[in-house]
Amino acid sequence: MERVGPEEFSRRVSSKLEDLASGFEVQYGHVWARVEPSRIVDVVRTLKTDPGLACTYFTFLSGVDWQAQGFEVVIVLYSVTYGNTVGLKVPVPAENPSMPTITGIFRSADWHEREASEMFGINFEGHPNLVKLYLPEDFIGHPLRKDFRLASRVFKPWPGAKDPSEAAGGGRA
Amino acid sequence: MADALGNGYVQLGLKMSVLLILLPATLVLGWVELKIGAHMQARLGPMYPGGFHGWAQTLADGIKFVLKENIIPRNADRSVFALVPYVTMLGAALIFVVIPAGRNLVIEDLEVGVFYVLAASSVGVIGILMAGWSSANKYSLMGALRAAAQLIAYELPLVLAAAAVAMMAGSLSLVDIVEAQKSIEIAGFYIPFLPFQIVGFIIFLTAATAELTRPPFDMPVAEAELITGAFTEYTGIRFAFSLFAAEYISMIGLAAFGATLFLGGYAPPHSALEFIPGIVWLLLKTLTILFLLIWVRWTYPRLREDQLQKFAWKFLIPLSLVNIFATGALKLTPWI
Amino acid sequence: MAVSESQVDELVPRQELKTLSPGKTKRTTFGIGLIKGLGITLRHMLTPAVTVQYPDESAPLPPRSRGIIALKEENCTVCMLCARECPDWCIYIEGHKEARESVGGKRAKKFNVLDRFAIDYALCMYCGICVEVCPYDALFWGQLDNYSEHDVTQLTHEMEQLNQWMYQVPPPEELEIGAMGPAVKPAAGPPAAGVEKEGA
Amino acid sequence: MSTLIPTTDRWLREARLAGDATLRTEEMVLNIGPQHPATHGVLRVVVTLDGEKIVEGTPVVGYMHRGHEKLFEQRDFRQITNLCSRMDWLSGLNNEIPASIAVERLMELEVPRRATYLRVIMAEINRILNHLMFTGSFGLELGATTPVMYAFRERELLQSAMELATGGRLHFGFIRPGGLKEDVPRGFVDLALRGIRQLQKAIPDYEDLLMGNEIFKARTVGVGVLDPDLALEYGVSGPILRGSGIPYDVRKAEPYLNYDEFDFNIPVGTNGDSFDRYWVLIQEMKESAKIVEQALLDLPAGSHIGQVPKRLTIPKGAIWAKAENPLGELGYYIVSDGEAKPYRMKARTPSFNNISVVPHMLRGAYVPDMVAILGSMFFVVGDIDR
Repeated sequence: MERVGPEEFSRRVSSKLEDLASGFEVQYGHVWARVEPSRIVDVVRTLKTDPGLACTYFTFLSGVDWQAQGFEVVIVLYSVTYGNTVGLKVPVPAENPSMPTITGIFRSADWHEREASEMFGINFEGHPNLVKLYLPEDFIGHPLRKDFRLASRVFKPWPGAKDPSEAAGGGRA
Repeated sequence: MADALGNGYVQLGLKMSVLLILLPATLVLGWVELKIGAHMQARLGPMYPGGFHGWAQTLADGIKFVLKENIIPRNADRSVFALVPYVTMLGAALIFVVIPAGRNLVIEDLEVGVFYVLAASSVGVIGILMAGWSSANKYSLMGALRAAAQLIAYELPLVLAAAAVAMMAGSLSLVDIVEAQKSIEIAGFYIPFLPFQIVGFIIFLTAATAELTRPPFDMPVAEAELITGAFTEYTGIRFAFSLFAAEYISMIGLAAFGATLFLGGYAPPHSALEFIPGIVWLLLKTLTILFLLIWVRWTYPRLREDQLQKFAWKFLIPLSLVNIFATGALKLTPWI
Repeated sequence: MAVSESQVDELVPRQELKTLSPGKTKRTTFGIGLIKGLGITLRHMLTPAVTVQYPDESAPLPPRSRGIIALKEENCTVCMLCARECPDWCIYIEGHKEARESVGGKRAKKFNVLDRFAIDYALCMYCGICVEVCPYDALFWGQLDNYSEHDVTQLTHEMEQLNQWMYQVPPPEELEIGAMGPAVKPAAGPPAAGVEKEGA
Repeated sequence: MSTLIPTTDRWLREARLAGDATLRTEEMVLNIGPQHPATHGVLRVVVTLDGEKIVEGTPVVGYMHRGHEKLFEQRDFRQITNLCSRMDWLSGLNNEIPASIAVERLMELEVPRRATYLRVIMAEINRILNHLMFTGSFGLELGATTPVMYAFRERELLQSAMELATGGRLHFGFIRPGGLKEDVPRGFVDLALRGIRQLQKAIPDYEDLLMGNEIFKARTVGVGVLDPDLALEYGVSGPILRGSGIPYDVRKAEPYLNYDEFDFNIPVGTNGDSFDRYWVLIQEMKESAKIVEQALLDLPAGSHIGQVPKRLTIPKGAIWAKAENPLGELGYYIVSDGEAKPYRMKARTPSFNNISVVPHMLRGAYVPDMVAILGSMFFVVGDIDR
């Protein structure tokens, strides 16, 4: 198998996923694409099974909280055969965030989806065991959401909040 | 000298003293093991307690164990749980009854001495089994079952290795066995059974290590798997007695037994060295075997229980049967 | 399941790839390994130990070792940079303003006087950012590896203690051959701590 | 109160009540961890046992979750490099590198050649330190207490070289976007070289003491076989993936720093058992030692940090940057909204994926095998939980 540069690989990905995904681009040597939640299972399956792509290596799945614009689930796969990375960005609505699970294709996504689910409150439809991974069962809230304030930064006043002049008695230097 | 030893009161005193030195001996052996292990690992081991190279380390440990709280788990079978240290200690200490430290320096020269030692040494395993069962702890239970399985697998090669020696000597009495080794004499040198029984000696060492549940056969107490197995729930002085004291006492006992069987026991290496008391020779030979046991412990990883069983049944027992056969052949050859 | 040597080259095409594989190491020759192992432990038993007897002697600490943060009170200008850059918010600074007497007809100047400088070592993660950012050489790493307190609250050390720790600060060390400092000194950026100390 | 194990009386009573005195067997659920010597750290494994055979084993994580990803969002990149090293505490420097690389790519910063060399040197020394730790602890888990002591002896010189340069022994905090915090002090090159030479002399001992040992082979060969396809599906990386026969190493596959300038091999196992993983670990130490040697002898003069603005504000955008951590592929997915602090920083840690495959390996193994498997999965709990 010949070695494949990211541009060439990007062309391959976009031709294979033409009607499933959009916004193909190459960033820092990695191929990125936007995928609608309803298409994600097909996209991931194509990426994994297509011999010309062979993204069999599951890197990670996580989320980004874009507040009012909803969430973005990021899935990164890697092709050991061609040495290329494919990243998928899946926009998920802010209200009742939900997308289908990809555990059917990558069993490894199990833990990643559980983590994303507890951290962002995203529901992965069809996940076999969507319980909390890290957090205690009775934990309330989704820590990685932007509206979840870091407690240690709330309860304690910032020691550096004072102006040097304030700290030195309020007058102007 | 021999007359004085024959005196009943002196005998009784000596017999008592054997038991009295056992506990201090475990402390010393514990310290020796710590030091040898440490030096094998490129470190120094205990250096502070007592001044000289931390000689009082095990004593300090003992005091610490005494001072610690004695906890019996709520779900434990209390009476069995509390009985364990006595059983393990008793089994270990009983071995010394028949180990001869001199021609007459033996608590009881039983006719079936070899037999007796093997029986007594397996009492300790019953203690482990009791501990594992009564603790109401899953780890302990697994440890106990492993110990039981191990006992069955290793008692046999141990018996067969000792049987070969008994065949050589033509007696089951340990004194007779030593005397038999003294009778093989070349230019004043007493030749022990070791050169004739080298295979038996290796089998004996392997089986004894397994019997003592020491590495590489320490699966019943494997701390990385079962967290000291049967003794997980034991604390304080019970822990010290049922694990450490019992282990070291039976270690000394089996090592002395091995020294008697294979290395000529109290017999000096040369007839010119008869003036040195037999107990010194016995001690030296015992220490040699103890060093081997310690050396192996600090070098090898641990086997798996099923591998050990396989090793015992498929390799060690056939080997010891072959050894017995070879010993029989040796006995029949005219030049011995 | 196993990957052959020829397949290996196909799998990672980006670069020339040389691989090793266990091969013969797995084969067992009964007994040899056991004896070799005994030999190694015996050899070590007969060679001297490599350990250091800690409470009596301790291994020397390198000059950069991060033991405690010492404060040179005279140099502090209450600029608050360290307190702001601290990721753990564990530096507490208080100060007030004083006016210097006018000397020789010059205008009287106001300057900051440090009242309190405390570091909560219970929170400190020993990252050294405060030492790194201090523009006036008021904070230093001192060498101390065994300080402790009986209570967490006592780990907040005040100015007096921090001042005292200045005696633990080692002299600055030379840099390795070939070191040339930062590429181009950023206009307003704090220089790296090592270079700074060397110049001091 | 229901008992964990019926005591003698209770069992007999129950058996009598049930009307038969025949013994019955049932599967036993055993909690291994969070405090257990084999899980070095606070990993918990719930296993269902049939005798000594594991029917089902599930790792339970989260006992050391410190919320790194949330903390990243509150810190600028100088502070983040110091936080990164706390994820996998055995390879602090390797954790800091991809974070800096990500920032350098986003800001288009140039890293001086000397800084790159020093990064490679220290990353590889850190890799050796990490591998030494695991070669030692693997022996410990199998009951051999000695290798770990030798490993620590070899660690000491390299560790003090790192301490000489960075002032820290575990948390180095030495990498800064654009280069290094400061240049290394005089004597670093000598000390590091001495450490490497000592290691190269000691490695045959490790090979003889454990790898050549028949008991060790009995315990590891064929135990915990990880199928390469399964490993890929689970995103397993590092020595574990290579032990399964897949030569995927970020240093070769997607060279960062200047790894493409050094001569080193990728050790690859053949059938993915515990022995292969351990073998890979030992070989990787040799290869890392080779890299460090080359880099030390070739260390160019120059600056330790490039032209970096005083306040790092990261341009808007997102980047995925990865590097070869000693335990596998470590990457950060950083989303920036143009501030000094990242908007979102996801840490993709190797141990997380590596441990998630463990249930497949535990099925059908014996309890002692579990120890061998967990020991050869080379994980740091802080790296799983973050």
